[in-house]
Amino acid sequence: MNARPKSRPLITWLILSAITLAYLALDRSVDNHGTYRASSVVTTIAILLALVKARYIFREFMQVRNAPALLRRLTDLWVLLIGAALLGSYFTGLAIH
Amino acid sequence: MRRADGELILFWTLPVLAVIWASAFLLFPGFTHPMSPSMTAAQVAGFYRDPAHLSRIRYSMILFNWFGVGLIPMLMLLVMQVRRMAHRTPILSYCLLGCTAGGPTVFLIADLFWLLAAFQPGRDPQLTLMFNDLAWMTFTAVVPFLIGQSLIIALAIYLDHPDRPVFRRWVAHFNVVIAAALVPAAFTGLALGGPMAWNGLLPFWVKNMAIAAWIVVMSVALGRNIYRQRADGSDQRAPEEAVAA
Amino acid sequence: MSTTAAGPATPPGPPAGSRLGRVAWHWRNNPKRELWFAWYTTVIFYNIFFIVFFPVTHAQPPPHPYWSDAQVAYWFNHNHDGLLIGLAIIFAIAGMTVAQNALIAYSMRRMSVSRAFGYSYIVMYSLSAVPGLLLLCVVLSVGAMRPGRDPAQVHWLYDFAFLSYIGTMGIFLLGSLVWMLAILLDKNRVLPKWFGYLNLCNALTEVVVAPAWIFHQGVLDWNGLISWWVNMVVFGVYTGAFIMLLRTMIQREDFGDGPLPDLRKDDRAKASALAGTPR
Amino acid sequence: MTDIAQAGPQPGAAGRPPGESAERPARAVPGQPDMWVLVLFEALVFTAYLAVYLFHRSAHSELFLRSQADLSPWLGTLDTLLLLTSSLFMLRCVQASRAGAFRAAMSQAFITALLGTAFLASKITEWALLVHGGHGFTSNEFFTYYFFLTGIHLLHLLIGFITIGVIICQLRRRERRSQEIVETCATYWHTVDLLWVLIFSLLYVVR
Repeated sequence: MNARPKSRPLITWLILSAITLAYLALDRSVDNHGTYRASSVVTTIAILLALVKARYIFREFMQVRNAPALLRRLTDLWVLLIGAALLGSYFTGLAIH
Repeated sequence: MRRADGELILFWTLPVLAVIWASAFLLFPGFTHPMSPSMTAAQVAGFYRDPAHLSRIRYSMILFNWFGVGLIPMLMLLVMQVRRMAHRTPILSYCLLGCTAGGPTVFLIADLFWLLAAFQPGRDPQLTLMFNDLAWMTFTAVVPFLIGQSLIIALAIYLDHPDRPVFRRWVAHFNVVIAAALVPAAFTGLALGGPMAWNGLLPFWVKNMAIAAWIVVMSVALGRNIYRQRADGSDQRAPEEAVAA
Repeated sequence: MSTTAAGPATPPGPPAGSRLGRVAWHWRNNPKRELWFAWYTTVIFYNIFFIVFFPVTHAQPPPHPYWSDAQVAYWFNHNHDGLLIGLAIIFAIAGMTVAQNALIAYSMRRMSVSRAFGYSYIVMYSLSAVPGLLLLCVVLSVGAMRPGRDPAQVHWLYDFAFLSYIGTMGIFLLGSLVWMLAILLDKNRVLPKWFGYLNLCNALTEVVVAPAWIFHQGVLDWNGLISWWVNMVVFGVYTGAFIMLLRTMIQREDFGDGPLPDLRKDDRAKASALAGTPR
Repeated sequence: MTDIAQAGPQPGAAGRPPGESAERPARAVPGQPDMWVLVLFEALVFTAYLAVYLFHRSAHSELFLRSQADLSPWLGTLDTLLLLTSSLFMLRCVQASRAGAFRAAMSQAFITALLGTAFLASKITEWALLVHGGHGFTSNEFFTYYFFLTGIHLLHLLIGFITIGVIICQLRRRERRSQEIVETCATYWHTVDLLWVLIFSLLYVVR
């Protein structure tokens, strides 16, 4: 644990911040001069990026990386669960309406 | 070594309270001839509009409002008695404490609805009827804490040390009977007339007489205990003769 | 029946006779009879509560807040018997709730925290039962008892009942936080710390019900997906958890005032056989 | 849920003295394993809220998109960066405290609290701007969700300030510091961050 490079948290933070900023570009990609347009692609990517960030926060900030296997698997399962629930409800909603 | 004894003072508030409650009860015209749930809205409105009734309703309910929580000291003295029993845990006294906190609140809500109905007797009779219904239903049907406290006192006595009981066995049996007498009142919403209506035999006469009997009998039993405990040294429980079941 | 500590005071086990015989034996000899009484009362109460509120009165899941006067009046007439019988049962048995609160207060007494925690909990929950349960029962009974009442007034009673019951769920929030704080401060290991945190989760979902005072439809109204259904699931998990944890606590109880001993594996089977509790 | 609590080597119940960090088992749950019940449970509860939101969003996507345009993506991004940075400092605080550098840990904890306060201020500013612009809790379905989700999240943040307070108290008392409690509280703070990341992408970014 103590062997961990000092810069590791900083790198994590940089990656998470970069993803956050990438969201802004993602937004621009479909909007038509300030008018928002519905896009399943953007929604899906936004959810997936959020899941990536969530897993990063679990692994690095919450230090699950060094936790017993059970907790590591459990948090991974949770990320999948959250993803399935969010994408599932979004696409179910789309299909119904 | 005569010092002021707080428990005794609390205990002797009971007769005063009983007089106040009895007079408030008799003062309320809706109790002396209990109001039938089958009265029409016009009849109920007429009851509140009758000048002879109106002040009696207001003053009696104001009295109940002041003294509605007056029974709490007696219940707390009972909690103290339950604490003296040979139980492993204080859980039954906790139960009794819970009943003490809940019961009077319900009574005060009923009182509030009666006063509300009497405040503007000129209101739409339908509204007066509704307030009157709310008051009677709260007063009559909401007996859970009364049933609860009787059964808990009974259970506490049954689980007490059989050779040196704080209360004698018959007090427990008495409480079970009282609890049983209170149960029909919970079902009063089902009947607008007959013996199960809120002016009927079971929900009104039996229930209120049971409450009165409970207060009187438990006061006597409590008073005997308090005096006996003072006679033989306040903290010790004197061995009583074994009570035959 | 703690075989760990009751030791020589424990009389020989119950007779291997009928179930009734075992119950009678426990009634006379089980040193934890008061605790088991409170625990069984809690379990029985929740069972009756569920039966009365879901299938009998149809007050749960709650009907819609956006109904017209006529629809509300129809609902009362349609459920007339169920409401009056079910709520009468609640009036008769609601006193059982004090046993649950007393047992929870006892769990806090057993902890290494001030007695003030347990007493606070008892009084908080006794008072909360008035708007949180009894007013609902009174007002729904009044609404159901006179089928001919003016529909506008019936509607007022309907709003009163459900807002008092669901809108004020926040009153259970502070009690939950008191219990949480006691568990987290406790050094006697009476209840696991994760349950302390679960209390916080429960308290946080009680907050979510408050928008029921504002919305007539949607996910935040009084039978909305978020304010009622999510809240109910969380409350169900929470209640199930504490019922099982209190049961384990009673089994572990040694009537001392130090840390509560753990159940050993073989004790666990024995304890539940002795107590006759379902496994 | 008990399984999590029993997973892995149990850290000492009362926490270990500061010098012991080197003997920390190679694989351990940071803080009380019990806190993970809250983390995972709250994650599920929020997932339920967000799933309901996404489901209803597709029914009125026009309304949602129009209302969403009134949110400032810049403020949302700023909020996210503030919380991510606060998490970074919280992690540094935990590492410093584990290494026995309590003065450093203390200043990291204060910076975390400061960033949390900045998030709070930014959120309140955003609310004030929206209310000023005529968007309230009851204006339309989107803003109901917006104020509900950000509000309940803010409540979690306020509780997070209490946990930072607990951390600072632990770091201040010399004789009985508990690294375990510090890590438990830190886990809670990261949860606030985690939940915001989900809320941010679903309120500000999705289309």
